[in-house]
Amino acid sequence: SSTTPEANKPTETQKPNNETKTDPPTETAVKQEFRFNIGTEPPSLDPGLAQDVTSSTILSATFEGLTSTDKDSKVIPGVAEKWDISPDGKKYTFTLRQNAKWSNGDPVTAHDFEYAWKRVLDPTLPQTSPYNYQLYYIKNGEAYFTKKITDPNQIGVKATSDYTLEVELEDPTPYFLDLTAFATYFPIHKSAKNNPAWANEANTLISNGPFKVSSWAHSSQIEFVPNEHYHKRDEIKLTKVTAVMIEDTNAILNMYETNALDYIGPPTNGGIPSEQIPILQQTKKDEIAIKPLAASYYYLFNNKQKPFDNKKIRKALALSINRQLITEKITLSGQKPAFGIVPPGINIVNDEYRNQVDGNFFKEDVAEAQKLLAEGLKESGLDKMPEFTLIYNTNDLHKKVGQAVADMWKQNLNIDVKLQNIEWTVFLDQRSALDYEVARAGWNPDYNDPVTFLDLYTTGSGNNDIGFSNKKYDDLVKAAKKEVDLVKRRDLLASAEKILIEEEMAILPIYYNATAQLLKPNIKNIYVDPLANFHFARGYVE
Amino acid sequence: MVRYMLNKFVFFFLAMFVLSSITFILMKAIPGDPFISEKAVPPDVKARLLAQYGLDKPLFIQYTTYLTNLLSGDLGISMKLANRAVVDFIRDSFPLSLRLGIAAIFTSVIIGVTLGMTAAFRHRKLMDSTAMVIAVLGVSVPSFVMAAILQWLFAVRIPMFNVVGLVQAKDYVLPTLALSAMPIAYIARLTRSNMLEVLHSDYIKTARAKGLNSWTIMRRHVLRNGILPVVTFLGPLTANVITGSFIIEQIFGIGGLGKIYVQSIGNRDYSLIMGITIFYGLILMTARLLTDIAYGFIDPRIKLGKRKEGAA
Amino acid sequence: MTLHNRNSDAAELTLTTEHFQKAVVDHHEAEAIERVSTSAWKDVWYRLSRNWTAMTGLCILTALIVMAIIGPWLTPYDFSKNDLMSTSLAPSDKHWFGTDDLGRDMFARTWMGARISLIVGFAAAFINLIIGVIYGGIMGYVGGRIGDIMNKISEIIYSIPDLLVAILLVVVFEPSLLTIILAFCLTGWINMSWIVRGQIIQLKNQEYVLASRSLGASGMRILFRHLLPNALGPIIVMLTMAVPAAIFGEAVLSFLGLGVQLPAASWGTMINDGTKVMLLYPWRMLFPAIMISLTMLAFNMFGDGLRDALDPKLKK
Amino acid sequence: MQQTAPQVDPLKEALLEVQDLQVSFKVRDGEVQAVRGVSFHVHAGEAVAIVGESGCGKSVTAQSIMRLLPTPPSIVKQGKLLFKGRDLLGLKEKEMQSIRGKEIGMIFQDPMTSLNPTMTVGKQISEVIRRHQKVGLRQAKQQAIEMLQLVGIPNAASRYAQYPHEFSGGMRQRAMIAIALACQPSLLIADEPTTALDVTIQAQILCVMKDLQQKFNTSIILITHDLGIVADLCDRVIVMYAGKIVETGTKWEIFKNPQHPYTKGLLRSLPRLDQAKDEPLVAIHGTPPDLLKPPAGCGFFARCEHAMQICNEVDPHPTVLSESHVSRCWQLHPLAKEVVG
Amino acid sequence: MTEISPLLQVNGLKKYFHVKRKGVLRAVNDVTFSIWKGETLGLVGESGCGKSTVGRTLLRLYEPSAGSVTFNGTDIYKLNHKKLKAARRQMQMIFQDPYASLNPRMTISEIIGEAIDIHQLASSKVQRKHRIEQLLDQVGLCPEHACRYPHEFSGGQRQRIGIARALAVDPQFIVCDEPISALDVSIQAQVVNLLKDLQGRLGLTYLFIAHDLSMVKHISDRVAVMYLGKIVELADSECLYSEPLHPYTKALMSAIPVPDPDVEAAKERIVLQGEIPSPLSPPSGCHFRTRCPVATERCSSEEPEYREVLPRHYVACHQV
Ligand SMILES: Nc1ncnc2c1ncn2[C@@H]1O[C@H](COP(=O)(O)OP(=O)(O)OP(=O)(O)O)[C@@H](O)[C@H]1O
Ligand SMILES: Nc1ncnc2c1ncn2[C@@H]1O[C@H](COP(=O)(O)OP(=O)(O)OP(=O)(O)O)[C@@H](O)[C@H]1O
Ligand SMILES: [Mg+2]
Ligand SMILES: [Mg+2]
Repeated sequence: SSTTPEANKPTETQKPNNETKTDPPTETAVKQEFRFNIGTEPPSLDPGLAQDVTSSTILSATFEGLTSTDKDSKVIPGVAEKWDISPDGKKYTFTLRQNAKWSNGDPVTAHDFEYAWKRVLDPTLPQTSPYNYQLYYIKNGEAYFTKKITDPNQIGVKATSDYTLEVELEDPTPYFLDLTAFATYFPIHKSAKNNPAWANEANTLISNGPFKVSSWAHSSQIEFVPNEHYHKRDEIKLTKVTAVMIEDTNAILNMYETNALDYIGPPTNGGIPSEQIPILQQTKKDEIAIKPLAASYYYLFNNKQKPFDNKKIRKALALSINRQLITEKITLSGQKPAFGIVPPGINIVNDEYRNQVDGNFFKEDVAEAQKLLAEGLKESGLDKMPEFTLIYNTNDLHKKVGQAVADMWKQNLNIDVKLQNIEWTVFLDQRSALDYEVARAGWNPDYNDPVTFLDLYTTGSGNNDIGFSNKKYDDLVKAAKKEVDLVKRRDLLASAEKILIEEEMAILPIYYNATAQLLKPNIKNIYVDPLANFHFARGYVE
Repeated sequence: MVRYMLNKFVFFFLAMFVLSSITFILMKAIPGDPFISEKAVPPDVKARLLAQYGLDKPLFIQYTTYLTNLLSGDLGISMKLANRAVVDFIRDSFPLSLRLGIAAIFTSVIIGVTLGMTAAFRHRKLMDSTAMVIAVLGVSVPSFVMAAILQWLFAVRIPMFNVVGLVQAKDYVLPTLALSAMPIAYIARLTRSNMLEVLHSDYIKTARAKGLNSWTIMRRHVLRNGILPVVTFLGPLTANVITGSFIIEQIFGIGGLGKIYVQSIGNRDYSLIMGITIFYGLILMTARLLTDIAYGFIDPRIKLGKRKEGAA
Repeated sequence: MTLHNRNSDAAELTLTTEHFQKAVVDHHEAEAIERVSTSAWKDVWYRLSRNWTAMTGLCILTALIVMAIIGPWLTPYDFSKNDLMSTSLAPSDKHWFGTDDLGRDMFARTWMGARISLIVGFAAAFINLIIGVIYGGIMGYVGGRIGDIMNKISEIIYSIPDLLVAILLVVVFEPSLLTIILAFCLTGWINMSWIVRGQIIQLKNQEYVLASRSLGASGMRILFRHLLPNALGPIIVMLTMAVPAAIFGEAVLSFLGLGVQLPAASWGTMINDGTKVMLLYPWRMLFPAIMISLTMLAFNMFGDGLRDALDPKLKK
Repeated sequence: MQQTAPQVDPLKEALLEVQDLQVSFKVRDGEVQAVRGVSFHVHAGEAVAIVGESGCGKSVTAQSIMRLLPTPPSIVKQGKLLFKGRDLLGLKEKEMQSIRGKEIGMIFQDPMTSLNPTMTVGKQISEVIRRHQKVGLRQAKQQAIEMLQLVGIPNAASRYAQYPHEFSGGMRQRAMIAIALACQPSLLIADEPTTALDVTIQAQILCVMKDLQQKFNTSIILITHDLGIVADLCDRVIVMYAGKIVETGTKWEIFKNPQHPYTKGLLRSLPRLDQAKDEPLVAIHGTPPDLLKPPAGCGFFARCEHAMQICNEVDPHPTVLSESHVSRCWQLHPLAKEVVG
Repeated sequence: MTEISPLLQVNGLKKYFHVKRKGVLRAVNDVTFSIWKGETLGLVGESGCGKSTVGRTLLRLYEPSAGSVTFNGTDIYKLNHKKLKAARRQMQMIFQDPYASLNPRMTISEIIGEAIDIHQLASSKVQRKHRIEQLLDQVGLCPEHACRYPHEFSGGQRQRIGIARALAVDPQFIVCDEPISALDVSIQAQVVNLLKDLQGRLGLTYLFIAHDLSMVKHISDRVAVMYLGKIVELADSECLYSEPLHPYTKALMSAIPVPDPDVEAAKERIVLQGEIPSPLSPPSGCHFRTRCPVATERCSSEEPEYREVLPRHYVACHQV
């Protein structure tokens, strides 16, 4: 890959003595360094191409969007100082701060945003972002990408001046400001135009966030140093951050034990083996923390396949498992039994959705389950529940939960269940092809709104892997998407969830996820937000 | 000689062609594609992605395109890890695996042959059993357990080494040991078995009649005559080890080729799978060719590349 | 003269002319010393049975097999029954080998695992033997162009990413013991075939091969009667080593979904699970690991003994 | 007959003295008693031939002197091997090593399998030179090439780098001889050294051995079937049969005045150049006894024309016929003569 | 001996070995001779002159570099697999090296039995066992030896096993590659008597390779003398021994050791001068000229023709 002259600039400016000079003298006593684990190589550090947790963790520290989020996933200003929203909720005008700079010193302008967004939507570029539908909220975004229109000027984003960006949306999207904090909406330096591989190596990667990548040993580790040109440089205390790529859980723990790591937790999932957690809670009281996540763990029924097309049978299966036991004895890291699909931590009308809408759509009851099963079987014309297979992707936790659930069904309903673990991609393929009976699933929200969950099972949704189709439900979700009134919108969504779970039991909720993390006690201000995003940019060592 | 080499070369070429064809078919036969993900991608985005890598074309076209690119030395770019060329992956990761692999080969040959020779030399004595038990213990614990134990013991309990990484010289110690456990057992046992065979040959008697001491006899006369199976075993072993072991690389956090290979398969990263497979095949076949050549050096009676004398 | 030094007992004998009468020598009688004519295989067994290490190995193996059959019935606990209230218990008089993460009895599970692991191990060894030895033997003996082609074919098969094959197998077949064994069939024999080939290449220039050929022996005969018996040492080594490779290989395959049906588990998968909590609940890894080590040790002791027994020069 | 009696001083200490050597092989069915009480001596500068039926224990005797028999299965049941006054059987392996190749050289019977197939012939020779003489690589090579020339291998310098399988049977045998002679040992045990050689080479080799004998006062134990060579080279002859010595004497005594029926049989079975074509050779009929169950009496009993009853029961006494000539046969017993007489 | 067409006709036989980095070794270089049925042809010559190679190439154990061998009217080198197997029953070889030619992992009964099995010469197990015992007896071994392994035998005993193996298939023609040199004289006599006896009874034909010239004379009808890959003289044995023509043959004859100390002490030998030339680079002209006591200019420039100088007496020498 060739290196453009200006791309070389950042490497020249990152002289180590530069950094020590800027360090506040009071903090020289401790090394302001932080090491954490990202598990695998980030698939892409090009914000337009990134779509996964690992990449976006790094991107959120190296780039900055129009907005940002805080500890509680609340929106705060980013490159945009302020913004105006039109009354119909369809037009946003962002005013950008003038001191935002790229890591090579160039100013960050509204044009960079316009360029970045249009680039993602450009169907003629050699690299297509798999996540570009995140920009379909923008007016004509989808139309342009699918070549229904060819004029890029018709896309609803325009830099009216260097520091003003006007955005028009297809629908009022109450969570649009959440989206602009998201990697796909990040700006891109114009030099990317000439070098499609600009984000592959440390020396060509130009970013505008608090940190910049100083070295990248592929598949081994990435190192970051503060971006000298960042507009809030004074808030950044760490002088060096290292992200290693270790997958083995034992090795990760060993590294933490030997002070080779300062933190274990998201973005790597399952960083701490669940069985270690109760022990660690005793031995490392000050370092371990359990964080609830706004994510759900549930089983899918193939709603099209007999006997799972019968809702009584589905309910019987849902009612006959003991979720308390699973979370307390198996998952062990603070998970909460789930009786709905939208997890706590998802906000609506300025508060958690789960605080406003009661999530107990059903109650565990073995006797009731047995009764329902008998009825359901009769309705389906069966005299006995046939043996079925529960599939899950290969993972210890899934395996354990699966075995526990299967055992509960066996005990409570006398149903024989075969368990089968499947390689991840094959699993996805089978699931989306509805080639299964019962399958494990989980959902991490894309943005902080119940719609990210409830939209899943609308008819025609790409993620509707259960063959569920309910007119009423579809209408409710659709209405909610268009609704400007936030309270009304909430009620619409609550009714939809009620149909999905209480009435139909289209899926089988098991628990709301949580995660355990270990953090060295002297490291502060490093946190995981409810959407499982990991923020370390403003951390410091005490 | 020229004809012989040419022959080998044509063969080699054909074999690589067959290998890449089979891998291609297999790869396409398994479910999934590089762009499948838990969060479904809208159909038109997916279509665009597929088109971008030519995956929307008929399989045959895809394959011929791949082959023509390959002939011009282009292994393509990764489909999952955006924009990075397959050769870059190999260039970045192979040196790590190679260095570790070479260390492991040396370790296993030295330890394995020593153990095997000791055992053969002290046949039916205590040393024999001891050496064999040591060798066998190496394989009766799976390498991931071995690696985990080594790591815990020598990096956590007794912090002599770093837990992960492959930066300093001493970082090689633990992964090398873990990686060598299996080959040591194989080599030790193959050595023992063949040494025993050779030890009872008449020419060993001659060597003893010369007044050579046992060690010299072992080294000069027994070893060379009995080493052939070990050399055979070393061929594929070298290829396996220098192209990286997924498990060891995973546990010791080494960004080697083995790790990337396994990941590429999980990701259905077609071009990366093909690229590494071809690279691996190349190394394997070279290693095997070298062992074949080594046969002739080790035992001058062996004639390769020539049809056998007489009719069967 | 030194020849005189030895006084034979005849010296004390009083000799008479009687002794010096001409003797009648019956030539036929003189040679009629009957000896049980043993076949080579009986001989091997005889030598094997004299080798205590081999016999110990055999005993351990038998014991393991017997336990695999009856072990699970020796405890009142069912190997598959969860008991979430007693997870990861240490070994005690109730649960001899402790319990696992779902509260299942490790003793019962270990012996259930033995069934799978031993079957897989034996099957792999068998496949190694049959395919590997025959293929390698032909490859080495025939040599020339055909040998080269066979060699390249094996190299190609060896280079095919087996992960892909395994994934394909899961898609095509139901996961079961048979599929695992099938997966081993595909590549398990190749190393063996190479070792055999190397040996045969070395041996086929021996003069006794020439001798046999001059008798008109067919290639197959020379291969099976002359060459392979002389290559037995490395064959046995590879055979015994194939066992652990298969037992651990099964664990990897079950990771891909090719493994046995849950809740059954093999030693490999049990170790796999146990390693993650190695320090917390060591027994969960320890017992299956000890079993594998025992199997290995037994196989190798037996293998070494067999190797020695098959080598007539090592006759004791 | 006594024209050139061997110049053996009976008072002089023998270079090698073998006393009552018994060697057995443990096999499944019992013990093969390959050597059953053999005693003889070799003086310095003397050439002693051992002849006898094949399988009678000649090679085993020779190899036990070098302590080269594998144990198990072989066991030296009894006996002493005094070499220069020291009992070889009592020596440590280390001490034995410095004797082998340097003090005692050995030529093995089989040339093909006795050479290491994977080492060049030259290397195998220079190896022994380097082991016992402090010389450099180049010098050792030079000496080895000289050795090869000495034993009559043409183009020695280029043959140096060839492997045994590229040599013909006879050339391998010569290479073996070169190895054994490389360090000019004081005792050379030659187990059928010229069997595979044509007469011209044979003559050359014998010349070499004679030279050596004279130059370095080397003693030779020559095991051979070729009585012609015995007649040419050796001073004394030991005749073995079924693990025992049946007759010993100077070559004149043995060739001109054999006393034991086996010795007689041997000499009779030789083809003569003047023999008529259709006249069959005179062979000794029958086979030697199985050494697993050696007979209590004379081993030759079953094949002897003059077998007597005692022969089957008691091992014959030695009969001293002259200072050097001893034979073990009951026929030589006074009583036997009486019966026949 | 009646003059019928020869059992074995060897024409221009050549066998070259390619030696690494050193070029071509002409082990057998254009050899022509024939053997009649019931005859014994002795083959003598310096060691390394290519006798064993001739024997092996005859039986197609080595593929020839050139030439043809006609056995019973069929060209051995043109036979296919099956026919070759049948031909091999007719032609056998006793190997020079008794150690290397016995499979160390087979018992004696297996080694000898193999020949019987290959050609299905025994109809039952008992018969097979019987036959093996008979063969062992023929060569002077005890039947009890049948279940032992080769390494448990002495050199001579092994040689006898090799002979028994060759005899097992009742061949018509046997290449005896120094079959008796490892045997003691009494067994030599036994074996030679046996070979002659078999010849008389079954009309066997031998190519008898040996160094022991007195034994060769005794057993052979005609004798060929080889030197450096070529036959230098071939004649009836009486004739050859009484008046050898080629200088090399003369030297050989004078070197025969006599088992009589008086004769040996008195004997005078023609000692050949000079080094034995290497078959890799044989001398020009007559190969023997470098050591020949009567060599002339002509010998170095011109290769002597192999011709019949006397009836049935062929020599390749300019001086004759
Ligand atoms: N390893 C062994 N196991 C059993 N018996 C053996 C072994 N080696 C030799 N023998 C037996 O010991 C006897 C003596 O053998 P030895 O080799 O000394 O004979 P030899 O006199 O050298 O005969 P030859 O002249 O044929 O070489 C033989 O009968 C042989 O069968
Ligand atoms: N496989 C081989 N490779 C190379 N050269 C060989 C090979 N076999 C034999 N030779 C060479 O061919 C020549 C003739 O060998 P051959 O064995 O026929 O001799 P020979 O007449 O039988 O001798 P001897 O009486 O010593 O057995 C020798 O110079 C030998 O070095
Ligand atoms: Mg001998
Ligand atoms: Mg020969």
